[in-house]
Amino acid sequence: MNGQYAALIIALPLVSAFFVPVIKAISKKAVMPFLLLVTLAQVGIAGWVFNEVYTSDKPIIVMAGGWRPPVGINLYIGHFAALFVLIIAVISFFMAYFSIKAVKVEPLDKYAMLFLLLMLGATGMIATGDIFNLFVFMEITAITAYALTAYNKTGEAAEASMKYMILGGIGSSFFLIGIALIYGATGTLNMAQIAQLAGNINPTVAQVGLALLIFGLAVEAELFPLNAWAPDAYQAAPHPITVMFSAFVVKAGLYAAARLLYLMQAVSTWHSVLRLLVIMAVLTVVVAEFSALRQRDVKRMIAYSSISQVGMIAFALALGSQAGVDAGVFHMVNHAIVKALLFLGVGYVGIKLGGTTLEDFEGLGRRMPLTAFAITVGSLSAVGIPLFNIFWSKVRIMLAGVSAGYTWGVALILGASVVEAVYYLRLIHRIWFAGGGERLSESFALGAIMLFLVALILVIGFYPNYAWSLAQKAGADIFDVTRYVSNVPLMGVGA
Amino acid sequence: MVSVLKRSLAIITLLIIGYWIAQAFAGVPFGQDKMLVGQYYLNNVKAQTGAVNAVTAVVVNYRGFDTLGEVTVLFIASTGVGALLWKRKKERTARTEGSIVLTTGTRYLFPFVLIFGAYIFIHGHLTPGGGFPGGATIATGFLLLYMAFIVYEIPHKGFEVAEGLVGMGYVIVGLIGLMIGGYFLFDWIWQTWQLGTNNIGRLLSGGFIPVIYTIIGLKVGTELSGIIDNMIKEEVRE
Amino acid sequence: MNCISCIEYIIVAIMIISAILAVEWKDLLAAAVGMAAVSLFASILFFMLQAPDVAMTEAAIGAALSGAVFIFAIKRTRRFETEEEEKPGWWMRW
Amino acid sequence: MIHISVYYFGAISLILIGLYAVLVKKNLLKMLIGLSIMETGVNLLLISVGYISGRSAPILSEGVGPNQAVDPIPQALVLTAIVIGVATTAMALSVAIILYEKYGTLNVEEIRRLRG
Repeated sequence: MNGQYAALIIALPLVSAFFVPVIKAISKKAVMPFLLLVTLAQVGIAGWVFNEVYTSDKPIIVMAGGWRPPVGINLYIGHFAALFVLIIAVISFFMAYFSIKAVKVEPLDKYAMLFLLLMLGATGMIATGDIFNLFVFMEITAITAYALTAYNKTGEAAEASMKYMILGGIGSSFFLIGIALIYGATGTLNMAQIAQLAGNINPTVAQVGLALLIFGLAVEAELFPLNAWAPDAYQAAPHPITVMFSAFVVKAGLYAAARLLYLMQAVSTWHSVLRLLVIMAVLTVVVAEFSALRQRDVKRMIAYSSISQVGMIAFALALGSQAGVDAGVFHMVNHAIVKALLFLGVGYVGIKLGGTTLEDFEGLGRRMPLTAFAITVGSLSAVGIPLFNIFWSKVRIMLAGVSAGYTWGVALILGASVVEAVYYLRLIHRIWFAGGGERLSESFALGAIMLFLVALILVIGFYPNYAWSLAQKAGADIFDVTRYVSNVPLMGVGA
Repeated sequence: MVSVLKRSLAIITLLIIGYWIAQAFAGVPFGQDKMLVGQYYLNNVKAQTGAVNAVTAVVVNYRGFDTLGEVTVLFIASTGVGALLWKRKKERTARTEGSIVLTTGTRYLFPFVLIFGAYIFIHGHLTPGGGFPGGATIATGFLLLYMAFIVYEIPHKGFEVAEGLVGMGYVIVGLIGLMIGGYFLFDWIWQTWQLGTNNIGRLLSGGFIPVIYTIIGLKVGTELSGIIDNMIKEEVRE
Repeated sequence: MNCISCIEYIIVAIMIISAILAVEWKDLLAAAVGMAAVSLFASILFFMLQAPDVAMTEAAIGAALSGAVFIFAIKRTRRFETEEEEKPGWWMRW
Repeated sequence: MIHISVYYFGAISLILIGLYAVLVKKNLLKMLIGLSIMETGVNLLLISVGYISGRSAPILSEGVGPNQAVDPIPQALVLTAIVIGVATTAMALSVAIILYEKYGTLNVEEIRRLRG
């Protein structure tokens, strides 16, 4: 099959989302099974794209409208994008199933549309090769996220969504100002051509433009001054949506920030932006870990933990070295698996027991042993115990941080990790050694999904080499800008 | 007192941000030719897309992918507003009918507003305008109906299905391009079939631009009307 | 200074003034109208910057429709702003 | 001091005024009006970046050659940005309506207090 058919990763969710009103007009019950079917098809397409990219070892360039970049918009599905499109599709498939169990609030047809479009937005953000197209996909992701955050229509959900919107509105305005600056200085919007021309830009313009772009993306990427929405939104959103936020929406923002950062490598004021990002990332980790310690609600606690891990990824990506980027990508993959497992388990407990406060988790080991086991494995992994997957990526981030000369940042992050261990162990203690209760029945399919994720954690924990080699390829895809530029068939307008 | 202090603090912060942005924009001189890709568009727009209006050609053809995303954003907004303001039973609560001028005017103007909107989006490749203002004009027509008559409601079911079908139409036009020309959103009408090549500057030219703009116009019109409908109706307790 | 640039300066000034008024007026309905006025003046500026497409879109969508949506929202909530002395920046706090 | 064109000045002022409303005001609708003004400012900024003095609109009918038109790209971008802006505004307003239905106020401090 022709590589251009990779455009289906965008076209399929879109056409299916537009098809949902028609399905609803025929039969309302068919909407959720349809959602499951579409996400399954998306897994198939994403698997094909992944296979294609990793066997041929060449990125797929989708040229929309048949125009060669920079005249048209292109999608760049390199090693990173292929890997993450697959992760997005698989997690969406699981969550589509979980949604059938978890989401009871009407109107379900609109939920299904928004679900598909959230998946589409994150996929597009990761795949696109054009800076304004990135903005459009960012807005798609953001607006679906606003709507889904408020979907439960409680007061908390509406407030969280409003917070998110105001921060997101400021962020997107800043992002557009950044685009105006970069476009004014280079005359193009194609990322590869911007990378080519980056050396000639007036350094002040480039610095301010890049800083504004990063600030705009920091809302999606949950970096410190702009992430006040995240804990509220994670707590108030429907459970499957929380998983999606943590597993890939934030990753899409991080990836976009890292991509733009490394594209502008040739700019002379580049290192100052890098340092700014490192400071933001370290602050994110420290503030989030200490806030997590105070929480009585487990979903919110894990939300803070997720934010701190995201800060760690941002730290790794902002180090400016190959090792850092590789480690960051590896951590992204591990974090997606672990947080998907944790939020899935916690969400399932929330549905079964009607709440997610710390008290609800007492005696979970007797009441829902399978879920309790899954949460325990996820927690141990999140803390960074050896022989679980996050251990390997955390170690690599620390090593990369030290070798890049940010020892103070590494020290602070290590200190914050101790705090993380405290509250996760408190949770595990509550689950297994306090309280008790009747045994409840657990869903077989959800149990299977959880066991699958647990198996992934353990496999990567015991044999990290294969996953690490994937992450290295994906990291090189972000870091090696010369290869990125040479892979995009620029038609030489003006340059 | 404290509030004055805080306000001045905020204003000072903002002025610093403003200065920071302004000194960057001093490096992007106003009114100078900075075009790179833009010049390519201007040089080739007529031959490659058949449109006279370069902005339309960029929006629909060269950067059609963005526009697909933009249509999606509007679709999300209409879906989201529908999801958030969803109530088991909703009704209009307006109590006063519009004045005689408004009702009579609306009755006679409404068809012309629709025709004008359609004119704007069909001629998008020739004159300023296009699908978005055209669709907004159509929505304004429905807004007039809502304001003039207390009982008026748009046909929801029909509008929802139409929204979905029209959006699918856009993606399907793109997928036909993928099948005929090998690229998603390829302009198969102009580049493969070469319809209207000797017609540049008249209505029947511009490849798939009029088709797409009709789709966009209908979609924007139905979606904005749907948003207005959702905003205007309130819950009725039984 | 020729007359065209006089007009530019005047319109920019009026636009900024209406923006300040839109932000400062306590009556939200008036503020929404002020916002629509900002959009209208911006659309005149777009026209002067040789962007008729954008001017049309801004006038139809930015001024008319978003103004209308604001007015509906005000109708469903409340019209006047209540001001009290508190810390600003609610959306920044954790 | 730096010298910038009056259009840049107007646009940056709009952005700052909007940001001021978001930072300082406590009424949700006021904050959203601020965001909306900010978006208008950004759009004006983008269009000003694409303007070239002495050239006409990029509609290449009689009398306008490829070298006599302004840059079409920023105009296309702003067209997109305006629509995205109104979509965000509509979403935000419907969330504000829900908040008002739940708490009976639009003041964010009161909402925070009522939530506890």
